[in-house]
Amino acid sequence: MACTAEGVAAALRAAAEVIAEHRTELVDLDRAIGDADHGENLSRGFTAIVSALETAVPETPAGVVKLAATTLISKVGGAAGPLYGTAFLRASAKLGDAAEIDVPLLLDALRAALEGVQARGKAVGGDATMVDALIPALSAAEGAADGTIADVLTAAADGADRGAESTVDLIPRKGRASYLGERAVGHMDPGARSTALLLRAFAEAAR
Amino acid sequence: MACTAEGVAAALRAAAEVIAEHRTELVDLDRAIGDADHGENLSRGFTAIVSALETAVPETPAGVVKLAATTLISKVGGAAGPLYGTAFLRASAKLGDAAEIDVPLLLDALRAALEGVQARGKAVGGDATMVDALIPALSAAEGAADGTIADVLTAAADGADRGAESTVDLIPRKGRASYLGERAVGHMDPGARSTALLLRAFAEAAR
Amino acid sequence: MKKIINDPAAVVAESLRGLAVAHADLLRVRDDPALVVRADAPVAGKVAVVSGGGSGHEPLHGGFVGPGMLDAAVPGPVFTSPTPDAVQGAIAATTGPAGALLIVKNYTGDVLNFETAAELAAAEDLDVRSVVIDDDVAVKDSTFTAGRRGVGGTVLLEKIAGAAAERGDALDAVEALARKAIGQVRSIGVALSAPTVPHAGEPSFDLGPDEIEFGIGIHGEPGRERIPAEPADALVARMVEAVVSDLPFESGDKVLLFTNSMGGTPQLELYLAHGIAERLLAERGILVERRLVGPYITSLEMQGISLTLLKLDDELTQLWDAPVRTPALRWGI
Amino acid sequence: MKKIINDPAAVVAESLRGLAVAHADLLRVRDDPALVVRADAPVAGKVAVVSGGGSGHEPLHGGFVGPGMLDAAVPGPVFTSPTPDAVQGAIAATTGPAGALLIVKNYTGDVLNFETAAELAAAEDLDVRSVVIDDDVAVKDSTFTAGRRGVGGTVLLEKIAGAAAERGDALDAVEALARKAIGQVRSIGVALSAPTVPHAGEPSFDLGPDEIEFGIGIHGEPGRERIPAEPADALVARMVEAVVSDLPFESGDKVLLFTNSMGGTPQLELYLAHGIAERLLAERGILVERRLVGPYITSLEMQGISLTLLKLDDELTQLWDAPVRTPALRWGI
Ligand SMILES: Nc1ncnc2c1ncn2[C@@H]1O[C@H](COP(=O)(O)OP(=O)(O)O)[C@@H](O)[C@H]1O
Ligand SMILES: Nc1ncnc2c1ncn2[C@@H]1O[C@H](COP(=O)(O)OP(=O)(O)O)[C@@H](O)[C@H]1O
Ligand SMILES: [Mg+2]
Ligand SMILES: [Mg+2]
Ligand SMILES: [Mg+2]
Ligand SMILES: [Mg+2]
Repeated sequence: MACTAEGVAAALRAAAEVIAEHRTELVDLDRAIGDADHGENLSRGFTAIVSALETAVPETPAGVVKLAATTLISKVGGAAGPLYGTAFLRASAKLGDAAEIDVPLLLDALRAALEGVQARGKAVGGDATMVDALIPALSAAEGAADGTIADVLTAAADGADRGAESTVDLIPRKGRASYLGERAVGHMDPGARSTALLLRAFAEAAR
Repeated sequence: MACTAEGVAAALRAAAEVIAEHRTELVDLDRAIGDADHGENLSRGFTAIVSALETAVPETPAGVVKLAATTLISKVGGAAGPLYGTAFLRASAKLGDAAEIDVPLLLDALRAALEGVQARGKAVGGDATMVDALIPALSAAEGAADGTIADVLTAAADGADRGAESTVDLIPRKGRASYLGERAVGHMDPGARSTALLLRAFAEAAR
Repeated sequence: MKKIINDPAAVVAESLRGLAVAHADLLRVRDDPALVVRADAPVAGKVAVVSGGGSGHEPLHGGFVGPGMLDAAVPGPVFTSPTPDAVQGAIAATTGPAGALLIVKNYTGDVLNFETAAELAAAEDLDVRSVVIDDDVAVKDSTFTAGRRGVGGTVLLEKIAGAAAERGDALDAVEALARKAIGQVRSIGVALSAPTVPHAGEPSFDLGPDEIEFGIGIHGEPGRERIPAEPADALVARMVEAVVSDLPFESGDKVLLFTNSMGGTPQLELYLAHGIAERLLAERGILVERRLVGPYITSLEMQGISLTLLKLDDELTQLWDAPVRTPALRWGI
Repeated sequence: MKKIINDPAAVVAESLRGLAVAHADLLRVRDDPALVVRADAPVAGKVAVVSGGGSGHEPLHGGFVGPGMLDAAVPGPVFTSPTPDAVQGAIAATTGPAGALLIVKNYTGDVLNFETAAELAAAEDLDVRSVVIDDDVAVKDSTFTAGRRGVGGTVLLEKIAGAAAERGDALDAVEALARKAIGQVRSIGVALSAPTVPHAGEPSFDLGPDEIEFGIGIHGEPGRERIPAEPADALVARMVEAVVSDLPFESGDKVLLFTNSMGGTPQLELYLAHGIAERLLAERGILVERRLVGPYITSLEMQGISLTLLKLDDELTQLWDAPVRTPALRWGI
């Protein structure tokens, strides 16, 4: 699928389906070390994105990503809402008025997304947050820069999976799980898991 | 044991022990069809009787029974407090200034006790209350009027046991269990059970 | 059983100590027998309004002691009616020539113990009257039961009788108003879980994960029937129907709607239920003119709610609105 | 899960409908985004005091909207911080030239969403300040955590800031007073059972039959440690020690003691705990001059309590005593 506005919209719709399927899993991960709402929050947000796209699909990829950003910011709440919202917002800023996303643009957008999350949430790698999925996702994506958009996103998703897995052994230092300290060890961070799920959905959609 | 003031006091002490031993059983019976306090209420009352008797044992059987009555009235509360209190109060009135209780006096006292409970609580036989233990207790006692005090009390206890057993199949019409209607069928009335326990304790003490 | 207590036998006394120190401006607590008495009792020339019953229903009754409501509350052990001498103590601490009104919930134990106390007070030439409240529509009122139980309506009755006494009504008038209120109030309760009495140590009844006890009493005594769990809309409709059809309340009636938590219900759910009840009453043309929402007559940690409807007239409305200052209800002062 | 709800996704909206109809004299509820706004907002010339956060902690925050306390509350979904546009809506509905103070509990989500809203308001030339309350001593305040959580102190802060705004203080003064209160308030919570979030359908954590979570947060997030159940005397002593030693509170200090139910605790136990806390503070020479006892910041049906101590001075005492009229706190009017 080409990475046009319509292609990005399709990827977001696919992501919404994946989030809905994994809603309970994300709630349960958050129940273990947080407050049991991450799956509910994201599924509320992505359902709203799908509705928004039904009304009208913006003309550029940047427009679609920005619509996703503002919808997430106004519908998700909690920590994940502003963080994912900022990620999408910063990514959309990078996309400019391009009619189609190519690999360099995609990498720029991913970089901007990670920077945005870190600027807002002040988490670094190893704090057991979504940042631990985004960092390896980005470097894997950069390593696959020679491939297609689908290749890049697949590499990113693989990296995010590894990153999410790595949070199991970490002591959380940001967000609600940080209150648990060592008692959180053994649990995967829900935000890292949702990042991996989203990137996988985008990769599948790009095939 | 002779049925002097001291003998009656000893019987009450024995009753207090039996109630303490069966506290949980009575709570559980009451939990099933009432509010889970009958054993607690009676054990509070009989503990207080034992303490009162430690201070001074009144001179006549009537005095001892009256002390038990006023203690039950002022310590038990709930339905059982006024009902047992009235039973003991009416019995003590019958005992007059006798130095020792003989069989005719005992039967008079038992009759007065039953009448007192019925006057206060307005329950008749078949309502699934302590009255259903007291009625067969009294008639069995009257049937054993030729025997000793111990024989009469043993007959009364046997009658009360049968009476308590009979409440299992009854639909309660008085007290808290009446709210349950048919759903109370299959459960023994806690007050009938405690009546049987008390009479058995008195009978054993009279041996 | 996990509870924030020391000794099950001392729960009531220790809790009253906390009440006393938290509300020293309003009330005094006396020990053995336990009493909660208005700080300024006896109030000269005023009819005393006294209530009481087993503990475990807080704030009922001790939380309603203060100007505009109760002169004294008599807390028995958990779920056990207090004894006559405790009631007598409350009468003695509050009652002068103007006399006293005893508010008694219709349970065998309460009725018997308060009756005895009233007899004893009469013997001392005090003018003491009793009213028995029996507002629970869950129980059939027939010769085959101990009669209807006193539940949520008790809170409203204590406020109304207390306001009448506070404004200086004579005992006849306070009693007549109380009887009027009793005639016009009806309640129904439901339980989603059982309370655990400290000395019993186990839940008072077993309820399946998908069962609701419809018509629960405030001691966890079962009521009409056990029903499968259902959405709030259906459950509240069932409750409204039970209450409205009993008096009955009719289109055009002005009412006070009291949505009560049994103790363990999240406030989120309580207001949700209240909103449904208001909507259903509006659909029937019944005019909700006053409302009370909160945990006011509870059954320890039991999850569940009750709905109480009181038919209002101008006088009852005025008495409801009158100033009150107690630990649990306060307005106007 | 057994709850008095219809659809888990509609719980907050339906509950707010009940709040609106029960307290139409005090507040209005707006939908999408959900807001609870003082009935007479915007109050001309007055600093607006706005708070909010995830729902499930009722009466916090919507139950504190009214004269003398909050101008608006922003209820998010259950346990989920509201979004910036909801906060923005509350600011827009209440804030004039005098500006607004946002009271934010220190949770990542709340801080991020309120921060964004404040930025958006600044862009519209409104003078909007935020204070972040982080009174929970259970959490180590270090770079290794998200910092201390905002818990029981929030209720006291909203009362104090609300009273300052109501008496006409300018934004600088209201903000300064709020910061002073934040500096002088400390809390600790314990849980005996877990809450069940409607959309999750299962208890938020598993606690053994003899375990207590010491240092619980108000979303059922665990705290310091899991301890074996112990008598109330020992448990409350542990809580008092945690709070007192943190500020520290010292002999001669005048304090407000707030004994809070987490939602499902019987009032009998709550007052029992309060009495113990008062005794322990007296033993330390700490002078309890004001108190608040009840379920004011809850975690759905969670059983447990929290203790909050606020160090008082004359000004804070005066602001605490000032009239307030909200669904959950009312005195003096
Ligand atoms: N400071 C932060 N930086 C980056 N990610 C964070 C931060 N705080 C929380 N998160 C992410 O947010 C996720 C939790 O999101 P969610 O449950 O929706 O919000 P909340 O914690 O407010 O309930 C965590 O699993 C973590 O990945
Ligand atoms: N009206 C009555 N007449 C006779 N006995 C009664 C009556 N009401 C209740 N009882 C007896 O009292 C017992 C319950 O006593 P208890 O549990 O101590 O009081 P409560 O019902 O107030 O909790 C019942 O099991 C029954 O035997
Ligand atoms: Mg969460
Ligand atoms: Mg009982
Ligand atoms: Mg009882
Ligand atoms: Mg959350």
